[in-house]
Amino acid sequence: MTGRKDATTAGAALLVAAVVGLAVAPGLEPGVQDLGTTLLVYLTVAQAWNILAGFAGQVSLGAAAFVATGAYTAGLALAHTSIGWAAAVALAGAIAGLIAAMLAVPLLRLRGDYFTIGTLAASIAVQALLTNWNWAGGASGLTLPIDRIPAGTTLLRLAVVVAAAAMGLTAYVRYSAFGLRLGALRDNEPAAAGLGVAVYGHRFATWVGSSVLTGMAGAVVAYQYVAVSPSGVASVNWSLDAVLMALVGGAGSLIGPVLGTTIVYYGLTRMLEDFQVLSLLVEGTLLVLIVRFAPAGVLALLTRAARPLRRAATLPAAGTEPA
Amino acid sequence: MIRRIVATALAVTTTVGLTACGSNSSSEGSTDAVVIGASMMLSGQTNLETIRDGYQWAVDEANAAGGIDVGGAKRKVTLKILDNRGDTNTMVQQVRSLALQDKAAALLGSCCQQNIDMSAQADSLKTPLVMGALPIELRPDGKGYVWDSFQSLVDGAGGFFQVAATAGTNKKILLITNNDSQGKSTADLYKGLAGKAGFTVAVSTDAPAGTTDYSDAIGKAKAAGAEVVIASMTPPDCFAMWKQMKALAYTPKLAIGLQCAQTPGWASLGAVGAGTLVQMSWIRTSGLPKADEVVSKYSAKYPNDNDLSSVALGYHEATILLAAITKAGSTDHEKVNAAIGQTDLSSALGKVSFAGGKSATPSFVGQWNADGTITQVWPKQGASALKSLSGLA
Amino acid sequence: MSGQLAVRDLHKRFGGVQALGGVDLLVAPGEAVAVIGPNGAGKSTLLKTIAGGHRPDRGEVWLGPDRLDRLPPHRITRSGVALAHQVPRPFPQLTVRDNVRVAAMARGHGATVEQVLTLCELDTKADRPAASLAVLDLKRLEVARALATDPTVLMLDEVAAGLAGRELDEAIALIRRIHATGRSLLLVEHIERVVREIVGRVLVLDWGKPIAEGTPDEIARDNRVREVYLGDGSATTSSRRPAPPPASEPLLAVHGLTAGYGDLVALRDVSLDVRPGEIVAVLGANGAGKSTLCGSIMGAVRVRGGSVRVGGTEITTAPPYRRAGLGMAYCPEGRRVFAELTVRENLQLGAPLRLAPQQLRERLAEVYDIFPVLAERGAQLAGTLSGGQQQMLAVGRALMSRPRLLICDEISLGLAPVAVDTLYRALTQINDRGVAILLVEQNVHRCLALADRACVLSRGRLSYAGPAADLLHDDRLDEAYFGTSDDHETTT
Amino acid sequence: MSADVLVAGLLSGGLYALIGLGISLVFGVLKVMNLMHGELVLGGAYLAALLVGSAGFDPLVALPFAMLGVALIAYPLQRYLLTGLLRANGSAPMVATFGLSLVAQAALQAAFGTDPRALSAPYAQAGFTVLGVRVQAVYAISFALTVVLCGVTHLVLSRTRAGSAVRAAAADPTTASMLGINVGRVYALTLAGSAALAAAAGVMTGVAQSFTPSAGLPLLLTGFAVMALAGIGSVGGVLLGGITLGLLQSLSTAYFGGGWRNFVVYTVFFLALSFRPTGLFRRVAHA
Repeated sequence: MTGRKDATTAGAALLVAAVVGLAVAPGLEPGVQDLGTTLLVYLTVAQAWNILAGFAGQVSLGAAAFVATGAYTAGLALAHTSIGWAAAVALAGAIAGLIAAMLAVPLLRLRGDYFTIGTLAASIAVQALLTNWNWAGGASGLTLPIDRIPAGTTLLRLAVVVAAAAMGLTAYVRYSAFGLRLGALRDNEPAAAGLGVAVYGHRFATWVGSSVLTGMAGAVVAYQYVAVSPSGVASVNWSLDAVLMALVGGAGSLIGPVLGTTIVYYGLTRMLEDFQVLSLLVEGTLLVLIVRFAPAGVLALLTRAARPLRRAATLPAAGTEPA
Repeated sequence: MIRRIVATALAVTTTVGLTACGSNSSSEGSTDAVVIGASMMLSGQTNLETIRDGYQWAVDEANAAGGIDVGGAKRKVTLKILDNRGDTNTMVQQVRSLALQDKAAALLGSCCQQNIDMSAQADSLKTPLVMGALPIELRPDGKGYVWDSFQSLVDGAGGFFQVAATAGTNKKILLITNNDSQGKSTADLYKGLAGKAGFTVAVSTDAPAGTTDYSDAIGKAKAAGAEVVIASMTPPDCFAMWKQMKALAYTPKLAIGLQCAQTPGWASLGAVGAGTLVQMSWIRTSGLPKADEVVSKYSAKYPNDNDLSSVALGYHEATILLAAITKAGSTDHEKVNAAIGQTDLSSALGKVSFAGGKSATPSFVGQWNADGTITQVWPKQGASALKSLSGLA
Repeated sequence: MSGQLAVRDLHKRFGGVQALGGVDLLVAPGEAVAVIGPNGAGKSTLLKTIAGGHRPDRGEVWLGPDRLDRLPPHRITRSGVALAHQVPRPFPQLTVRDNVRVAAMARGHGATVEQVLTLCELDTKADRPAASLAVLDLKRLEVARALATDPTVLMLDEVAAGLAGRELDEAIALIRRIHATGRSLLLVEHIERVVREIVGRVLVLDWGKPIAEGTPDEIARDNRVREVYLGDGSATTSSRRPAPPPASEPLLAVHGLTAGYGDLVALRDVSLDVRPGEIVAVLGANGAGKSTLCGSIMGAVRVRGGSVRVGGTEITTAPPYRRAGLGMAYCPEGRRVFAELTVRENLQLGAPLRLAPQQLRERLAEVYDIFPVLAERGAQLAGTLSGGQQQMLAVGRALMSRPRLLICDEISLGLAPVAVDTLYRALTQINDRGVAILLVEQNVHRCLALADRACVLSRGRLSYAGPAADLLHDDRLDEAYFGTSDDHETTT
Repeated sequence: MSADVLVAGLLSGGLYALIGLGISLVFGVLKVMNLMHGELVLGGAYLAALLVGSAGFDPLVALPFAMLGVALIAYPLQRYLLTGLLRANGSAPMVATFGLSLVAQAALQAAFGTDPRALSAPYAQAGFTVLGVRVQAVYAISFALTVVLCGVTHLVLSRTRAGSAVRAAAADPTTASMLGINVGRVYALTLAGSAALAAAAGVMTGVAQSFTPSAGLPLLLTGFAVMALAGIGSVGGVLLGGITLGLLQSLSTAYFGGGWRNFVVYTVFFLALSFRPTGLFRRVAHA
């Protein structure tokens, strides 16, 4: 099978899924619509992290900064200008990208764990900034004009579109020459540079692209939450959830974060919402077990379990660690 | 190849499909229990199990009487309470699932900053929310689905200045607040009232939640000779500040700890906390309805008046809501909402009558004793004499 | 595809080591040139510096009209110079095809991915992740990737190392096919057959400087080159006591040892003994398995088959730190002293942690007795010592455990002759105190002058074991180092 | 701004340094960002709270027991779980420590509840005046403790043979193991030592301030900030890094107001991390 064929299949499946999502949205109960919106927002944030960490090998703990940027951009734009909510989503993505480009100057100097901690520090600085930004409501944040933001069906459809964009970008990274170079960078940066991959350009593009997606997800969050505050949209939990969801499902794959989002949010957060202490315990234990026994995530476990059912000629599980 | 299509399709269907199953059965039959939802901090930095007990008390009372009368039929009440660990994201998601999936007839509020984020959700979901634990001035004007019955900052501040006037201090104030909305409005209010009461704010500063070093503010207050401390901050922070004031030998003559001195953890400060004033919406000497019952039912579990006031608050809110559902004769959000607006009753925090979604309940000023109890010092009815601020002397 | 590769007066220094000390080299379009020299001569450094992996301290690199030595690596690759590394560096999570595609993107024209895959006989494995490849295929992939950048000059750094028999034939055939496409080749190679069958011109480096240049035959006859490889026998003539009686129980008994890394089997079925007081030399060319043998004995390399016994204790699977307590001490290749620790601290680390201070002082005194310079430099950071002093420190550190057997891995590597003299004198002294020595060396003459017995490793197998003195006149040594006899052995 | 504020900043910097010391030690030796460091700090505070509450110990008497207790918990985690992950590539050990931090939070919450606690001691609210500067006793004590513990750590690492074994294992684990050093145990002891230092910081934090099971994250970030300001591998640097952080907080509070404190601190932390030489270092191809 060739990459192009795979890419076409994935693209088609994605398109079908998006169209189905848009079509069935109005028929769903409000509760299901809301759950769908939440899942799709998490999927977008997890997938954006996956592009950065799973495909390009840059583990970030800074997603919260861009969720917040997106949410505040959308909120402020609607509160202070007359632009529509759709334009505000685009603006949210653009501003998140701009902030990412500015942060890239110091951040992309960093490698490995330093990069991770750098993104964490940046995201906490953003939260502190928002807490003090009185024009944007300071610590109590701002409430969006309820009449001008989408809800219910429209909101779900927006979430579908944004998540489809995230899936689409991931599919592009998964199947394109660009993504191939990213994989080379992740696996061995000096070797990739030796083979003609422009290291900085690729890291920059990935970082900005991932942040744009996260920013757009932030706008959807703002519409769903109605009120945005630093303790919510800028909470470090966004960053941690993205890591958890992508890793549990399987980072570096297209489908992994979809599985991970479903398992973590639907299977853990919702199911264990009456037992908060237990859910902490389960999430923590799950993470340790995943890195210890299934570093390629649940998707790889499923693939491995399904392998005897298929012909022997197909791929061995991707991403198994060399010793 | 085929595997990939299947996997993609599978993943998409799980997302859509699982959500569909998750919400199968909650269609609303008229004999089903009435669901009331609340998302609150039951773990994490703050623990509101006192308020939860108050909610539960009111609901148990109603269920013990066979349920509440909704349009002529007796229906049991189910109180669904979720713990959000103080995380705003979790709270929003929980409130939405309570309203949309559990079909809660109405919501009960939680506390503090969370109430503000929750108000926006109530308006957005068009689901009535009865809340307290946030001074009524601080609630933003919304779309009419939020009902706040709690003490007013202004009343409390007025009470404080009446007490302060009798304390024999030099009228200079150190005002320190959190930098969130509650802190800022508190600061503005106290600055305004101070002038009228003949006080001057000598030092005014703010600090983010989580601050542990207050030496800058304390140093300025010492330099300015401020003898009155007004501190408004979330709980663990002010413990550090009180210890630091003591250690840095700053000896004000009068101090009030808004928000923070309202938690029972204050008692862990021991002697240092003695004499500090605290603003309350309930105290056992208040003469409020049900006050004796609160004490007799819960003082074994919660010996402290602060905790008991939270129990009373929970009971108060839940009572308002249950009465409104009966009055509406329906669990329809609009009807319940309209009925809350016409509430006319008196419960654990006093008389309720909403105007603009708000109904002020009485305020009290108490004073911490070294043994961890609180004595009412204002208003006069039920009050004891003001003692000195022994903890910081 | 044209352009002459011109290297002018290239210098590169790493810390205190002059890795390249003025190298000039011309590779004409379509020509194949080999660079040879003993370990540490600067061969790999030369290739990496040309490829932009190291920035030269001085000198220039030109390809046709383009100056390359100031460009970043990816620009050099795009200019038409590609390097296949000695140790393959695949992108393990990408498929073989994707590995090659990444490289092919560097320049938008030339050979297609499929052509390269076919040329390198990887077409049937193109969809497997690179991590799953066996060693020969990994080497093919390394070459294929370099080739896919469509280079004018392809540099191959010991791509045939570790290969034998049919694998070697295939590697040579692959290189010839690539050469046939008209590209210039620059090879670093130890396997003489590869050099002889492919290149027309050989450059010999020693100590970072060219010492000879000519056709393979001319080079093979050059006495200076032989000296560089085998060491000069002048310095030490044996004045040693007679060899200990062979009847005693062996200190170290290696039996049927097979070991390797991943798919690579570096050592096959090797057996040898070291008896108390004896000096045993292990000789062999680069890649023959000498360091793998040491690693297996010390527990750093996983043993696949066979056994290792020390003083009668089976230690084949024991963790490394346990082995150190059994009367055996190791002085690793490349010295590996702890640069940020003082000389004294380095020495102390060689002794057991629980040793009483009094005994520790005694042992320090013993080592200082053998290497007085270490006493003078006790408080100095080990990283500031000269290479020879660092090597003495490494030997001294090993002696601190009072071993009955000292294993020295290439202790004369990269050292000036005078430093080697000192070390060998010290080894004699150490042996006189009753310590057996397993001496792994490439400096043949010196080593044989000291040793009682010798073994020769040739591509992972033992090709000679017997008295050291006999070996000097044995063809098997030449064979092991220069591959003069026929190489067509069979492997399974 | 008064001298009191500067001194208070300096002294609270001592406590920050103590939090950063353990994190820096683990990173220096194991090359792992330990995301459960905050919970180790809290573990010390809670263990001390048990002893203070049940046995009526003074917190300073409870301190060595808390250090030992937390070290005993940390040792097997490194020995039997985390060391095995070091050879796996990338962020596996860091993610594992994050998982462990969640588990620790759950355990603390289940065992101790969520109410804020403080360790009471007579010196918690005592103070004294030196040269006209009012000093808070507990911060003076914790500063002295930090200096002592930094000194002990430095001496152990630089003057003892066990210390050189730690440095050797950090520099070249393979060679160290061939010299008879049990590297697995050295790693575990390093985490245990770091945990003990964290626990000491926890006890002092508990006396000076208060703590809850979910307070680990700010403590962790404080530690990282100290490490980023200090640079890695120098005990003296950690002390200076902590003091820098403390002064930075005091100065930003005095000049910009309390609200901007976190912003200033994290921005400086972020920039220090980004423009530090280690961060600038680009690995060049060598293999």
